[in-house]
Amino acid sequence: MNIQEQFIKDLASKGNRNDGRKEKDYREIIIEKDVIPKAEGSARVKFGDSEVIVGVKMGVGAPFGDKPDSGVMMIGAELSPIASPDFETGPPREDSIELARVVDRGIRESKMIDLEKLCIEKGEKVWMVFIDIQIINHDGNLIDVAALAAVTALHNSKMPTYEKDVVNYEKKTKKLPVRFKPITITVAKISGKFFVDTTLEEENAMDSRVSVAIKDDGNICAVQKGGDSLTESEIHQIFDLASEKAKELRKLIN
Amino acid sequence: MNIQEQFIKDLASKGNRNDGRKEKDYREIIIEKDVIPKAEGSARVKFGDSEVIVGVKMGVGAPFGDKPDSGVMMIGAELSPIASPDFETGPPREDSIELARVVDRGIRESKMIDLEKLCIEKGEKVWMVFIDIQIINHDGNLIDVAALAAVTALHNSKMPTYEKDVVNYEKKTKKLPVRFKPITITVAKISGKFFVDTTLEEENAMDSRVSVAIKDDGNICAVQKGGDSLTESEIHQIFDLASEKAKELRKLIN
Amino acid sequence: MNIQEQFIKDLASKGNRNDGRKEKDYREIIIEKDVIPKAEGSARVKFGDSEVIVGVKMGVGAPFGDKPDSGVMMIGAELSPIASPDFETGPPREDSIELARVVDRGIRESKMIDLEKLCIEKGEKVWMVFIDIQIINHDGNLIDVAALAAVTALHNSKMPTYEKDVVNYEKKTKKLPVRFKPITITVAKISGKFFVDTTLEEENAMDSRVSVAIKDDGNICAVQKGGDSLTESEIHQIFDLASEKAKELRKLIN
Amino acid sequence: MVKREDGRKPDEMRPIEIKAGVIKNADGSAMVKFGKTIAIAAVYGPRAMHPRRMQEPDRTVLRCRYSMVPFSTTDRCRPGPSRRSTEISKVTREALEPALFLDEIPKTVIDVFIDVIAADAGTRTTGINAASVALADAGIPMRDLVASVAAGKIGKEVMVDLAGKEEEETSCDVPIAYMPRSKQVTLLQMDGDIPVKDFNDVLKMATKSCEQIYKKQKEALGERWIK
Amino acid sequence: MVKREDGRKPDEMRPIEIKAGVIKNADGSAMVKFGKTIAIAAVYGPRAMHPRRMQEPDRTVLRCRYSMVPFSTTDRCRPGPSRRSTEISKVTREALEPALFLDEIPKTVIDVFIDVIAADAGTRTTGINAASVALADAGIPMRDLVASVAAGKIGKEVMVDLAGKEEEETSCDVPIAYMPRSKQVTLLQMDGDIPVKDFNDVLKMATKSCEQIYKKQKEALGERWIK
Amino acid sequence: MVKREDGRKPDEMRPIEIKAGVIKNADGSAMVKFGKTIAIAAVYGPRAMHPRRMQEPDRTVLRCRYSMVPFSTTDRCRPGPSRRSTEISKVTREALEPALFLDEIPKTVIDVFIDVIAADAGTRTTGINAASVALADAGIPMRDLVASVAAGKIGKEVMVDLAGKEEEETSCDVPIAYMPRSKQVTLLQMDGDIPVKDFNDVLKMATKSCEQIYKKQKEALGERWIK
Repeated sequence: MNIQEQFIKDLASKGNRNDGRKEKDYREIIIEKDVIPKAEGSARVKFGDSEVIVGVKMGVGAPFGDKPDSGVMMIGAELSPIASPDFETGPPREDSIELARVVDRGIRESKMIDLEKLCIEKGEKVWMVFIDIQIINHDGNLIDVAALAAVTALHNSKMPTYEKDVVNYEKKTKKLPVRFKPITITVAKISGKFFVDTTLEEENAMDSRVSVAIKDDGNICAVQKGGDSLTESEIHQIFDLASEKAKELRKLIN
Repeated sequence: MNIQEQFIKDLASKGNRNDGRKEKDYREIIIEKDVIPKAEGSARVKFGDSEVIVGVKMGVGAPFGDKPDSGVMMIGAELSPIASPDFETGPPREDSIELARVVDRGIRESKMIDLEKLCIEKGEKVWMVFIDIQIINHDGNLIDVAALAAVTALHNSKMPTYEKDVVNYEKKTKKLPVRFKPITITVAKISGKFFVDTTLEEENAMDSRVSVAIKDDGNICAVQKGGDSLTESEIHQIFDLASEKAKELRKLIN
Repeated sequence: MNIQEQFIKDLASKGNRNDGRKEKDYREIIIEKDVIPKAEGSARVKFGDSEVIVGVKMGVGAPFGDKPDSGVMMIGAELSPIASPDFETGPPREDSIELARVVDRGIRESKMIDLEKLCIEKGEKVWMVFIDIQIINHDGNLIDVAALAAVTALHNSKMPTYEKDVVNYEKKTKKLPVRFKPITITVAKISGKFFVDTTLEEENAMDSRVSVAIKDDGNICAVQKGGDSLTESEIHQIFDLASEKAKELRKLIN
Repeated sequence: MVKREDGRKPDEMRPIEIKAGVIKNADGSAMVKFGKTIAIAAVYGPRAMHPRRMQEPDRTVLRCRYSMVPFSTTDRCRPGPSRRSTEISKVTREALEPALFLDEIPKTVIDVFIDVIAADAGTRTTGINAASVALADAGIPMRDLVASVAAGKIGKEVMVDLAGKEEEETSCDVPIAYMPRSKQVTLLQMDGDIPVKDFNDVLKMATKSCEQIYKKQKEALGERWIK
Repeated sequence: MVKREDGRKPDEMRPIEIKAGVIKNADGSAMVKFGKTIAIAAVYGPRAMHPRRMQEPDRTVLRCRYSMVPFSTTDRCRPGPSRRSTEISKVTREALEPALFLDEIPKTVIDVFIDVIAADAGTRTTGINAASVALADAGIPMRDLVASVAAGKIGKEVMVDLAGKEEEETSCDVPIAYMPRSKQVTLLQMDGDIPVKDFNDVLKMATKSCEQIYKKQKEALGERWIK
Repeated sequence: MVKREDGRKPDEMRPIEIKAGVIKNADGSAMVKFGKTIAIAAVYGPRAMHPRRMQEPDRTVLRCRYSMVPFSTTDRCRPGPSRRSTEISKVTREALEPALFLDEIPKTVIDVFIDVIAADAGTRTTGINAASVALADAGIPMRDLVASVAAGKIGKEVMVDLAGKEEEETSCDVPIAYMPRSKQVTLLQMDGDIPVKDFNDVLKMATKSCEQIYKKQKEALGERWIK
């Protein structure tokens, strides 16, 4: 273990952090909407120096065989090499795949998008919703930043029209049918204490983390643990903290 | 050359083997059928410590342009990394491609599957038969083990039904239309002598090998040489030995 | 810089070349047509030791959405490992992609192929024209050699017939509808002087190069700079030289 | 108490079969069946890590590769890694790591390969059970065995080891892995829609079931040594 | 003088916005907007080159990777390199190299990553403008900044910085990159159909516009240092 | 004696053309035509093997890559390796290895690249003929040249060097490679359905034809040296 990790751990054991925050403090959160002209919806979200842009694109395609009257939602994430000195070009890595899949589950399981309303012709044609997560700068807590950006972008997406077998992207009249605002909160355990909104430095020193997606009604709709093991009682503590913070963050989406 | 190879070669020059077998002896052969619940047919075959599972899956697809009224058969082989310390993940390697293609030729050229009976709608829809070979443990003679497993699995495959453009995998009434039992026998040349059912150690010491697929009527339907060169007279000896052993192995299939 | 490069540069500064040619001299050019039996058109072109074979194949496919009544043209280039000791197998490299795209632009922008005549059924079926560039030996100036081979092959291509949803490659009655003879001339700058038809040795010593595709009417239809920077006045000199040489090379195509 | 599709009680797992030492070439191996789901795991190592740039100077690296064979599912699945299998490989590695002493032999690697040869729900948990036994079978020093199972809730009933159509009916699917001796949860995932307080019941039933699996894992290792 | 689609004069570029230092983790970075086209560039290096076989014994290697993000275009574009992006990465590298002193630190690499996050014509030139500012922001010694823009000709009028439907109407599209101090052209490409003499006018307007871009690049770097 | 589609006698091969030294950059090369089938082979090496982990400490490694160019066939074939080409590359390597002394220069590699530029049956055998001449042209020490051809049986007649529709009509297709001096078979494959005793006749005709090819190979090498 290097000196920096040890320093973070020592601070954490007393509930302190090297940037002066307390356990439950977030960094400054900045949310910008409609930042990408040609996307159906988009948002740029920053938590301190962590920055993510999410763009929503729509198209028309075939539904899945087992859901002939449902639109299709797909989420991808690219940890662009611009975001971090360690990233390299190549196929999406484990971490970006996990990030996309955790954000996907939070949105999918909460039934945020009303996919039934995206059916054009049963069994033949439905709207496809592509949600692409682009990491611009990586300074920790990427799952929460990406999830917040995705939910914000979806809430501000406008649907193109479909006329005579052609998608008209110039004419956007209706909003994308969305409901709910699932919020994903990742809680990290460092030296036996629990922290939200960890920086990259903190993540290098952390023992484990649990990401929890929480619906407007307080129900949880997705969970993903990473890192080392946890006791049941620790899991409960994490859920309580996540539930508390989700309420705060939900207010930021409009 | 290492000591172990030299030892195998010295034994071989007298027609002996390090596990006590004679040139024409097989290891213990174990054949289990219907080992995979969701496959249309399956078989697990062991020759000593070499173990292969073959699963047959069926689906509906388009026929090839030059055979509009014929079903389609495809064989794949994966030398899973579980099977051998040397295997690595990645695209299928030369050896597994050769294995799949040799097993494919033995089955295809013998016309074992009555592909004409697998046409659903001429030029539009036919049954696809996917035969996947999974190597579980590699201790030599994989081509023969895989070929025997594939032929056994096909002989025990049941066809799903096709109703209203949907494959019903729950309702399997008819058997897959198969005839013949092509048997593939690989004969290895070590120190000028010929051996069947070589172990991995023997294969590391062998000079060359010829795999011969033999039909029920004694005709040969596929041949593949590997390794070093052979004389015409050696090729004849190999064919004779393979023909003799094929008769024995064919009795094991039911 | 190695001795050989320095030698080429020293010669170049006086307008000389190590094979005795002057700045504007081409190596011996050899053009052979119809060298590939099963291609719709083909040409083998040599400039000295640089050798390229281009084959034209046709098929029937769907048009692009934005051009429903237009045939489709695709150009690929493979720097086969047979052509040069440095080439390795693998995905097409930067240089071969650039080569294919520069040749593509010269042909596409000149509107050499009358793509409107390649429509079979609007929005549904059009002829696809595949132009494959195979580098046989690499001794410099590959873009020009490939472009000349591609234009020659297209000028000598015969169309298969399309009857009852099947392409008949045996019956070729009409010529591929082509017009114009765009010529690509690459001019290299070495030690401040301009040279055409550089060898591989010269290319290792050159500062920069500009490839210019020139139509029959003298208009330019594609430009691609490579290597180091140039002044505007140098660009004009290059265009003048390219225009002059294009007239000469155009006479070689029939 | 409601009856389940296949007649099981809510807290009853499917018939379980565990066998250690099933692959001769491997340093350790195991086959685990949960009903119609079958996973085989093989362990190779610790051995020198290649390529060298992936070596860790002070510890052993654990690599996991979870894979479903083409004939394991009703609709044939294509061979090769998918986004799903990449994620499961990652969480499987994290489920096993807490049980191992990885700082013993620097610059080495332990490879864990899991092939799901038959799939009927619970493939990742079955794979973890197999991998855990395979690691022990390889003689790799372990703090504890890792047992794994999923639980959920259908209607008002918490149920363990969902199978068949239960996967579609459950309001949540919670796969966990658990080290019974230290009572540590090493895998925790969840899909669905459930109040926090119900989650606790689901988690409780899953950990309780892991204790039963744990016993069967130890029995299988015992049989292996007796042989 | 004709009016253009968006009311610009023929020699008028779209509104330009340049900001240096937008990515904290990078050694240098910049965001450049030309109307609705937005590119972000990040520079990492000089740093040791891996894999080692790609090292040059006597110089720094410049690597460029141009990429369009999936949501940048009207029709979503697939992530990953294409033939088009591979070619643009190459000409971008050649557009930047003349501005750098690459023989200073052997066996090292400078990586330039360009992400086009919104595309409305001129993505490669916007990317080069961003990369040039990012290199300066990284403190890498440069002979000059590289400015870049495309020009064309619609009807009889030469026009700079084509946007929207102008790209379809122009008889030629000539993207260039230019070092104003030494008056050197470092990128030169062209698609279309145009007499040689007209090409000269197009080139002239493009280089003149580059001089204006150059000023804005220097301003952006100035603002960065003041902060 | 029956007449064949193209008027040949059963034991008559198509017109054969062999030319050595066709690729200037290669250490050795050859072009071989059998009727309308054309293959070009180039040899590079022996040279140092990269990557190093593929080096053999006590011998030269022979690598072969067989490839069909896109325009060689009636239906354009996609560039890049296929399962078929991977298998043919392997058997081609095994067909050539017995002719070489590979234990002379450790840690090196000889690369043999074969491009089939026109295909009308017999592409693998034509490729082996070209590769064998190319290896000799490269001055690589050889025990013998390797000659290669396929034979089959149509109706009751054994026939050599099948072409055009004969490939569909034959009851078996037996490509072989042969070293005439030592009478060793180095390639042996077969597809079809044929009694063992007939196989012997097919093999016999193929080896006899290889002796004729062998003469033409030597002539081509002779012409090369005279030039």
